[in-house]
Amino acid sequence: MNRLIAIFFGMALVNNMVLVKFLGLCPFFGVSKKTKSAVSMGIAVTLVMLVASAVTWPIYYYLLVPYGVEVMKTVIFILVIASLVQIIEMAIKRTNLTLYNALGIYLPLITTNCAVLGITFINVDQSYTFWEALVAALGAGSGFLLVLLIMSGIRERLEYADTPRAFRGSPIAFITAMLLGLAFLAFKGMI
Amino acid sequence: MSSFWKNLTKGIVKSNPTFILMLGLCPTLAVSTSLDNAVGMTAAFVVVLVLSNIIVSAIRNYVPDRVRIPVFIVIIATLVSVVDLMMQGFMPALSKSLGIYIPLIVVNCIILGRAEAFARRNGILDSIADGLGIGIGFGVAIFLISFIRELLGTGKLELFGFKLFSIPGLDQNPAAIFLFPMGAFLVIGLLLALFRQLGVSKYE
Amino acid sequence: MSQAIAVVLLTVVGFAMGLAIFLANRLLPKEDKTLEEAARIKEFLPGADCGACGYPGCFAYAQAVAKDKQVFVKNPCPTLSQDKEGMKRLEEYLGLKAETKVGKKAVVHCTGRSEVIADYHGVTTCAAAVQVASGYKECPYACLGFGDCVAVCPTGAISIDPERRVAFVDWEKCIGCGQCVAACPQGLIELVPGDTPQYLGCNYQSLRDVPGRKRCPDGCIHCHICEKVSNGAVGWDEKKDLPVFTQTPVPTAIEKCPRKIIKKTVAYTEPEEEETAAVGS
Amino acid sequence: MRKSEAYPVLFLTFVVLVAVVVLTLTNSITRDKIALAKKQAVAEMLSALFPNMDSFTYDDKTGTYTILADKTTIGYAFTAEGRGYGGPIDILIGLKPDNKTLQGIRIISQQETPGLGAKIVEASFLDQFSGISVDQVKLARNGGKIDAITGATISSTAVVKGVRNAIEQRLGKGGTG
Repeated sequence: MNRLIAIFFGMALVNNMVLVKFLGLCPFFGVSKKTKSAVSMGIAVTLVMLVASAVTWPIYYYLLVPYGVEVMKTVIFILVIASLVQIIEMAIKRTNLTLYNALGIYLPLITTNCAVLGITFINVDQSYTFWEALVAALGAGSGFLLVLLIMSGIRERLEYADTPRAFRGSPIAFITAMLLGLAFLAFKGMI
Repeated sequence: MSSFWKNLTKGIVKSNPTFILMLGLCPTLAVSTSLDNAVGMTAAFVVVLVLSNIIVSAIRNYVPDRVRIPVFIVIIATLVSVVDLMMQGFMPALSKSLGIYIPLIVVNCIILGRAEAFARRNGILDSIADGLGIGIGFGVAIFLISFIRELLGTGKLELFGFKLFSIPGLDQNPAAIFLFPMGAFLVIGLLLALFRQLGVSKYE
Repeated sequence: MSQAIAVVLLTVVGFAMGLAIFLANRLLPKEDKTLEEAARIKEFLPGADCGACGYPGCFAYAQAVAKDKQVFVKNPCPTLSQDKEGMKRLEEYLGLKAETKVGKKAVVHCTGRSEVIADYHGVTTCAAAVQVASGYKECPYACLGFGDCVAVCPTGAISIDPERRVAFVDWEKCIGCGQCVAACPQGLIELVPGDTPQYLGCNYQSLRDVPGRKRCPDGCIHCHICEKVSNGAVGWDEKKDLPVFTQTPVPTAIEKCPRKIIKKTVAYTEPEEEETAAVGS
Repeated sequence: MRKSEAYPVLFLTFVVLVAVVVLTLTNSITRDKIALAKKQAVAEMLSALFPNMDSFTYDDKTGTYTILADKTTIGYAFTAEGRGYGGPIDILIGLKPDNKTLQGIRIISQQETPGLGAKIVEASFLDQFSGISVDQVKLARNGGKIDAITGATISSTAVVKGVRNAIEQRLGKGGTG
């Protein structure tokens, strides 16, 4: 049981997808302007990670490995993720259009979100069991959500700080991300 | 022909993928630690992006809107895997240096971004132009970032093995932070601010 | 041979994914038709998302109108009613006429001449400045002039008088959306009907300690003269201890006010003769 | 045909089919070429480790290369894996015939931070492993012969641990193999 907890916090904090492994940066910068869209993106990504891990794990161990076609890993995994994203995009579009407009281009881009594909690869590289893979996905997703929340909180305050004109908007966001990255280094030895 | 040229130049500065569109940051950060990496990544990236734009734009009228994302991304992933295998098989030397970048291309948001935003709405010729433009834009951006990061991070600059120049004091104990992705954030942030100051990109 | 089986199985996975999307499309609630209609209506709207119509943003208003056209008739978009021909185009599209309604206007209850007593260096927003001993001016109710209201005003109707550091509203541009009322941390801005002739240029609520005179040359001193002279046309807000003006112009009160703090609006019209006859002592 | 509900599903399946077929073809074309390339890479590394090697045999039961110089065995080699900072590190270990002293090691693949962890591929670090005995394969600070690369302790320890565990595991399995 504590191995699961170790994996969860390992993925959420120690090897945080965004600030340690530096994956999933496109939506991280794109959506973190407003906390509301940041939270919904975080939840959508966690959902996709969970379901993607649940689907890709069996495909890998019961289909790719027995037939020795691991080479197809990339194509098949990304197909699964893309289909999930397509379903979620339809669901969000039909239920909550304002949220759909808030996420904009970044919703389809979850498909190429390095973090989502990253977690499916990690599940396989670390040869996690099925439940470990799900916990890892949950950890990675909550880590992504946590960092997105922190970033959007900071960026909303930055609107009011009198940053020099050239730095307003994305430049100051990058520098904030650097500082966050340094802070997350502190988790290095935790697990 | 002029639209070809317009699309090409647009991608380099006006909608530069890394600095303006801010896409494809994951590989850019991971790879931009040396000039060789930058050149290698750009070469592999341009090939895949142009091919992807061609195929996507060729089948754009047949792709039903509901499954457009899975279809595009399967095409991109297959392209990348084919290029990777071909390279490992027929050009092992090149693959040894470029090897690790090719899988990174699959998760590069720019390619699907361009397929989604451009290729599925325009003709093949324009898509090629857009692919080349964005590819070169990406190359320029990643070369610039790698230049700064390698110079500060290791104190010396090398391109394909022969030394360009090195800063005497710095190459003994360089600022290693620049080799970490955090350094990349700093460099990109400062460059963005610099472009704003020089009027290249608009203020926010 | 095993390659062939792999190919077949992987294609089955592809098929399964396609099927999942197909089922999702079938099971999820159909894209409701009003959404397209709402999108079309939104094209006509100014898109300021100001909330003057009472809906959270233009798209929500468009959705409401798409569902029931009467919403547009009874509660036309105030911002759009400013631009006559834009309004006409929407009316033609919807095929019905909107009732004309007198829009609301914003007023700032402060002339800003309260003396500056501190040199404030901090986050340049009223919301932040007010937390530091309620502002850097002598009067705790004074306008701080950092423009929180200017920032939220969709039509740029509010501007700041630089040396007095106070906000004032241009009624031409004001659409009465009320965003500024919420934005002002001092609660100085109030929405009044478009035809209100006058308003009080001060929001100094008597603290029963130091009279308004010392805090600001324009400060109201709660002498009730405006109430007495206009025999009922001016009420009194006991809680705030300030006069409450109505639609009827009160020239005597304006002239009699010892602090000359009752300000006329652009909608002010001189009343007929007999009104001024009833002069109280 | 295009309007029917089923068209998207069939289209996606068709695309996946084409993708999978194309991939399988390229895979089969390049499979043996890649194997060949890998073999050459290993051969190069082995000859770097054992300069006077002229041939080697591979016994895949124990995963050991036996290095021969005109018929006499001049050493053994096998691969090991260390858990580095950026991910797994594949190491090629060369042992002298006595199975006690190391001929040397080479890094087959690694994803350590360039400029820091990646320095484990440099000769200055690798040569420390040549000619030392198995139990000396420890970091200098805990009594061994290997000084870690400054600023890359995680990568250095990963290599040392990887080498040590692999050798101990192999010796445990009745050494000569």
